[in-house]
Amino acid sequence: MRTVSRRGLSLLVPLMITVLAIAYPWLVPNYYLVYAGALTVMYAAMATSWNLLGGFTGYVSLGHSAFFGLGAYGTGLLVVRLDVPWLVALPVSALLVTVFAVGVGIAAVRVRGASFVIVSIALVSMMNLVVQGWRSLTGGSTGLQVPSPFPDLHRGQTHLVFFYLFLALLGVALLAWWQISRSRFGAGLRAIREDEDKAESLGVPTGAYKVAAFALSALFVALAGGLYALWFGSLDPIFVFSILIGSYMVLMSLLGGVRHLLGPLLGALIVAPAGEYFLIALGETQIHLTATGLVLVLVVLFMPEGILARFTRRRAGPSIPDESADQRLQGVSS
Amino acid sequence: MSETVLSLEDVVAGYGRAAPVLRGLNVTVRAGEVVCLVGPNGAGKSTALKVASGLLAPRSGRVLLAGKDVTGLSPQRLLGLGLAHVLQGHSVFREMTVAENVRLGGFTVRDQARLKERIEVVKDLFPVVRERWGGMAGLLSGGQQKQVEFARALMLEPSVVLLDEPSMGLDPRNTQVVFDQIDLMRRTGVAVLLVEQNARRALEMADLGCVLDLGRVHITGPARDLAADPRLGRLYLGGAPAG
Amino acid sequence: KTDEPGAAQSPGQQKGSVRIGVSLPLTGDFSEPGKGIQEGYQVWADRVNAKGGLLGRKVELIFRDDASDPNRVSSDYESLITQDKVDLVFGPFSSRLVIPAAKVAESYGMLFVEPAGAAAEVFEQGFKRLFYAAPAIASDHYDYLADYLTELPADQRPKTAAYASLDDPFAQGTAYGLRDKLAAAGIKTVVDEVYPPETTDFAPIAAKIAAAKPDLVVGGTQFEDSVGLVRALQELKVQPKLAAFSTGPTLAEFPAAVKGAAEHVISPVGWSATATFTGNQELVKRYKEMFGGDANEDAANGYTVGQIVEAAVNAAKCADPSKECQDKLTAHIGQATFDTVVGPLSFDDKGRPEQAHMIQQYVNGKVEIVLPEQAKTAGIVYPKKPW
Amino acid sequence: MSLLAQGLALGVLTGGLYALLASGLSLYFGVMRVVMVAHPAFLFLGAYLTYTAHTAFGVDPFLALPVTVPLFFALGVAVQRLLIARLAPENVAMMSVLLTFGLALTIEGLLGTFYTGSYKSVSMDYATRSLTVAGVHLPYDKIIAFGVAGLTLAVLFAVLVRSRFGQALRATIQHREAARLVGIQTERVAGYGFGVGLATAAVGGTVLALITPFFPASHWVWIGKLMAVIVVGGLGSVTGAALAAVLLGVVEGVVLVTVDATWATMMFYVFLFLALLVRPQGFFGGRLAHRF
Amino acid sequence: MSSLRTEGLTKSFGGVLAVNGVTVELRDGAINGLIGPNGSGKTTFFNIVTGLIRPDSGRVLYRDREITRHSPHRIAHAGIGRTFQLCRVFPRLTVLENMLVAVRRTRLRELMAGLRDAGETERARHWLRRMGIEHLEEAEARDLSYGQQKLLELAAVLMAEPDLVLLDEPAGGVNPALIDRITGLVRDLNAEGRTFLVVEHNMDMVMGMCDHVIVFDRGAPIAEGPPAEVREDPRVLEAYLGV
Ligand SMILES: Nc1ncnc2c1ncn2[C@@H]1O[C@H](COP(=O)(O)OP(=O)(O)OP(=O)(O)O)[C@@H](O)[C@H]1O
Ligand SMILES: Nc1ncnc2c1ncn2[C@@H]1O[C@H](COP(=O)(O)OP(=O)(O)OP(=O)(O)O)[C@@H](O)[C@H]1O
Ligand SMILES: [Mg+2]
Ligand SMILES: [Mg+2]
Repeated sequence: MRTVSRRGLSLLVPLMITVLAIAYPWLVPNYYLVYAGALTVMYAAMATSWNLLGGFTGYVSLGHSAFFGLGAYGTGLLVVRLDVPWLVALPVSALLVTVFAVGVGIAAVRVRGASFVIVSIALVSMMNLVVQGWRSLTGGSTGLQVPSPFPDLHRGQTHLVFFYLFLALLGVALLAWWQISRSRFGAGLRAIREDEDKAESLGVPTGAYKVAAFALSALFVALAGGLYALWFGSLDPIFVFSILIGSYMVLMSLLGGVRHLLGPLLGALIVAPAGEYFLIALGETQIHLTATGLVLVLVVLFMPEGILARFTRRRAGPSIPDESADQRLQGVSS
Repeated sequence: MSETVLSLEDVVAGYGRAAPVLRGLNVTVRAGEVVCLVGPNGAGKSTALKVASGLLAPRSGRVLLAGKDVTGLSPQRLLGLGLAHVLQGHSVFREMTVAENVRLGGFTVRDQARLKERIEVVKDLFPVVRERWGGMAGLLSGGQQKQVEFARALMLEPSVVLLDEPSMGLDPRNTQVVFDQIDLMRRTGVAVLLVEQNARRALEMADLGCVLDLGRVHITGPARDLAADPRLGRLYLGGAPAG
Repeated sequence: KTDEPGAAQSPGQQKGSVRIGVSLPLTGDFSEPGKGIQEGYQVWADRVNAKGGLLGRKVELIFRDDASDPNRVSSDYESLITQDKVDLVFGPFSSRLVIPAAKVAESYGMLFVEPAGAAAEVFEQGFKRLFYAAPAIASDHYDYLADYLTELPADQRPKTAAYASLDDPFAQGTAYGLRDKLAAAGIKTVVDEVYPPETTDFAPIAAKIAAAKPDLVVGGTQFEDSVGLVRALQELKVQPKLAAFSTGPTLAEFPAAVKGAAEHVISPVGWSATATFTGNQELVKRYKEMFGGDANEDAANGYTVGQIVEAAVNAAKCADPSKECQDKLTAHIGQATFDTVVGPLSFDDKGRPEQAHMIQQYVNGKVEIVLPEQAKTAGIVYPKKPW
Repeated sequence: MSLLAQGLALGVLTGGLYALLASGLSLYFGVMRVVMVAHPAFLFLGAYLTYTAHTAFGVDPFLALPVTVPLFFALGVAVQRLLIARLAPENVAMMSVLLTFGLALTIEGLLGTFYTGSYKSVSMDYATRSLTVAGVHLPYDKIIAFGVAGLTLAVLFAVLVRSRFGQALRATIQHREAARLVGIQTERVAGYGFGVGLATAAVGGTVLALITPFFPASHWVWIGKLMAVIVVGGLGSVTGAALAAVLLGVVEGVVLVTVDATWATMMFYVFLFLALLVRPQGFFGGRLAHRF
Repeated sequence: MSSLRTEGLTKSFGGVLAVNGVTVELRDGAINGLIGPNGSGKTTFFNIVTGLIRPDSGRVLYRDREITRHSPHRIAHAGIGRTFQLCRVFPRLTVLENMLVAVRRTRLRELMAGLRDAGETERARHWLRRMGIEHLEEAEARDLSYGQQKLLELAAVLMAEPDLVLLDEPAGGVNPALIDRITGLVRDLNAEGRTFLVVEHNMDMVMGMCDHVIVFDRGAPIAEGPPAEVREDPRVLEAYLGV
């Protein structure tokens, strides 16, 4: 049955995924599905970006929606208040967020493990308060309305455009993850996940690495936020700075497998439609929250390494070189 | 010959789904006897002790304590039956004081007077326990922690003791204290199953030696004979005998 | 694409039932009012179907839960319009959700009558097909009270007022509408506090108000914070001559939650169970039959949406998603006046209703309409008794 | 001036409440390295049960405690034994966040289904009056909350530091194998530890029910605040958390009366980041605290 | 030029003076030994030199350049590598991945370049072969036995090509046969020009391997010299060897 070699398979699968992804909008019957696709790809891009931090360093941030929100508001404000063209506003805002993330990172990555999670939750709440409270700039709780960058396209076509924009972002994020995973930088980040002091003594500048990963991850999430602002058109602080958005990124990554390039993507492909399904099937009462909660519990309990870990090589366990040992003993037992 | 206190019979054990680490292990310890397990790193020595103390349930085979089948019983139960186990590496309760650590050694002892007595004994044996009595155990040096651990184990007066590399990280003086204690135990009729990498030293004082490799005991014999065997020396005990 | 604009949506497909798509916050922060509106829609549909339907077709409501999330609200309308191809849509709840929802409806050319987007900003987005089916937008809710207070004889007229408002476009809108009118009439603003939705402790805010000893206390509130504020004011022994809160006191749970302190508390209300406007008694009765309890304002607002769209459909003689039909419906609503359970309604060119809210007060433990003159069931009590 | 005094007094009382609400969190964390995001959800579960007891049987909220406290204790034991205990030890801290996040959603969904999304509240006559000392009003409900908090914390402290159980619990967390080898029944002890934490949620929930209306999603508001309290206090230190709670309560109260509510809430996070920059182990945390 | 020199290093923890005015100088190109009773400050000295702990006072100079209070990675970049008393590897990385973490000095471009292409893998395999654990390349480090982890730790440190290697109890818990191997390796590496500082309680190893031995007691050096001399020193005999 093994007609395709491992190497061939490892090239074929990404190729097929890419082709399928690009063709998707043309295969579905209506624009709603294009819209849903774009949303899913957006989540996939964010989860992959999250994984730049979480997957490598093991720092679980429940607060990445802070960068999503800042990217969105940054882009929106540049477009609305300063009339900056959207193509400029998007990267500028993302860069500003990255600079901000460096600052936050310097404080935040001083604490490890669970404290970091708490800090990340606090970050979202804080940003929500700032944006909501700074009414004169951001519009506060009224929200910010961002004009569409493509006023001439009808709604469906806008979805199409943003589907590809998000897809491109996803591609870049994946590429970044892949490149890092095979680099010295990536090796350092993984070492940080395992034992920070040890890594430091081996010459890994852990502080700088962590902040770099934090900022890079924030950069991509901010880009996603910026695109979201342009696409969606209305921003509301309590919704863009929501812990739920942040935890979706985590859930998707975990479900798919944080140690795998395509893990978060796979997670997003499952979670986004599943969330839709629960809402439609059980949406009449709040029981769908319970369903989501239970799924999360089950994933954590039974698939802590993610789905992909199930399909990839299982940990072999210590290998015992039998022959050499027998030889070794021969001289003794005689 | 005194009666058998602890024996492992055809024990097969391992971790998770991986291949078994112990593959048919047989070891017997008698009262008032020190049995020393030697073998390369990864041979399964610590695993054997874990099976004996109930930390790890064997996949097959039996563990007998004083003739009774205790396979699969919990460590608490075995402790009640007089079996104590000192783990390899560092197992102090890091964020508790030395005092709390030592007292916890007597967690199951209800007799407070007895406990007090033992505390004085271990304080005398290991001065650092007395000096750092109120200090956090996790802040001690490696060797000091090891001493606290040993002191903790001495709080009980068990009839069988499993010692996993008790001298690791100890300076010569403290190593001597540990070996003296083992000797004392033997003389009071305690059965000791000792794992040591300081093999020559251990074999010198042990009654019986077992060479464990790849999850099986390959050679059992009087400890002194094993120590003197040159082929064993090359394989397991290191080059030149201490001179 | 099947939903390409202008594709395959022939105006002639008048078969089967009239399918109306709605997304509502059935869970999450806004789930309580969301539920009320859903019930209002259901009562309306039930009544229409009992009478033989819209243009002879049965009405079928399709609900989606948006979990109080604007992202979802868009998804919902997107899918209702393009995938389910509903004939009409009704609006969701909350100003925060109305804008994103209206954007979707607008871009597909659907009429969008909504029961809950009262904040001024909703009407500043340039929506052409949006109408708010209630008597007045947020900043006009207190109009009658403002008139009453400013017309009081000089010696009775309050001198100072304290405002505390939740950071929310609707709640703030109501309080600030009153504030601006009273300030213009010379009533001094002594406290003007905005608190974020996270606020759980109202005692310090009450302490601030206590220190200013105002004649009026006005809360731009929803339920939780109205109760919190009333309790805190009570504990800190603040005794204003008049206390008004936006949404809280209109809910049935309010008197029990504040334990007797409800007496003489005032709030604006768009609907009254005792009013005799067109269909109102039928709504009250049918609601009781269907859901067992008493209808509330949210249900009435939902019902009102139904009434307006129903009238428009009957006038335009069509109920389908085609551009012609939706245009006709929109045009009709833009110029007509509708008899509804909240009274006659008409709209300006931005979709704003042009009437006013009534003012209710707890008098002897009962909710009474005290303003305006023509609708009142009891006289306004001013100054209020201490709590 | 009197306004400031009022703010200060209210801050102290509220701080006491925060201390009670955060104590459970601190316990799970300090002794078990579990970040219990679902703690606030359990608080409101407690509040709802109090509400049921009050409306169905007309009992004083505090009289429900003899039922809810043991119930929550049992629930805690179950959660630990059935869920937390199954997590791989090397990443308990992180996986527990997600696990308990799922629990929080589950609880919220169930509350919404059984109690609907509408606001509930428990009001007692004594909860609307206040004691006036030198022109400063001290609301009775807050005084009661403060008292209950103090009492609960004292009991908790005694249990953890003085009792045999407390010792066993800490030993279990620090080295499970070694704890088993000194004769501690580690599974049972860890379960009881969690139970105690959750029992504080029953008490906290009752107090919360008394002073604020609630609905199923109310717990979200509390997560950030309570987490900030335990970080500032030094993760895992129950005493630290109590001190930090009072500190933050006072800061909040004073900022509220002098500036505004947004800034007051913001102070929690400002202090959190300050704590990180100045003392990552928290203002009151032990020397080893930063190691987790 | 001296390799490593310290001047008046002092560090106290609370009331405990762990390192007390240590002024020592290592022999460049030699195998230096550091011995002393448990708790005499050896590990703390290591921690200060490698930047994990900041001294209260005193200076650390490496090749006559001050490195006091430099961050650990800078010190690693300067060419000082170390192992830990309780062996530390990255448990869930494979053996090969463990090897690729260590870095000496890097430019941004090298940071992002693919590791497997850069000949790094070959270098890693080379070191693993020298340690005799090349067959474990794909295993996760946590599955290795203690001794194998010790070898891996040493190999990983050597990947950064340090000029000065600090070993904290390399023989602790290691099978005697393996100790011989480690001793041989250290000698070979030393012959290639690396300087060593070895903390060890195994006197056979220290005396057999070291060119120069420093003895600590209570945080300060009490004797120094060739092994033969040191072991006869009465102060050493009293403080350490316990005879
Ligand atoms: N918790 C564990 N999970 C998985 N594998 C393990 C575990 N503990 C030990 N092993 C494996 O079991 C084998 C035997 O380990 P064990 O600790 O019994 O060896 P040992 O003889 O005590 O060695 P050492 O002298 O190095 O302590 C080793 O290959 C080790 O990798
Ligand atoms: N972080 C700390 N806090 C408090 N005391 C400490 C700390 N680290 C070390 N000490 C103390 O400093 C002294 C020196 O410890 P160190 O670990 O350097 O000893 P060592 O020579 O390595 O001993 P060993 O041979 O046992 O490993 C000991 O008394 C120890 O308890
Ligand atoms: Mg072992
Ligand atoms: Mg040491």
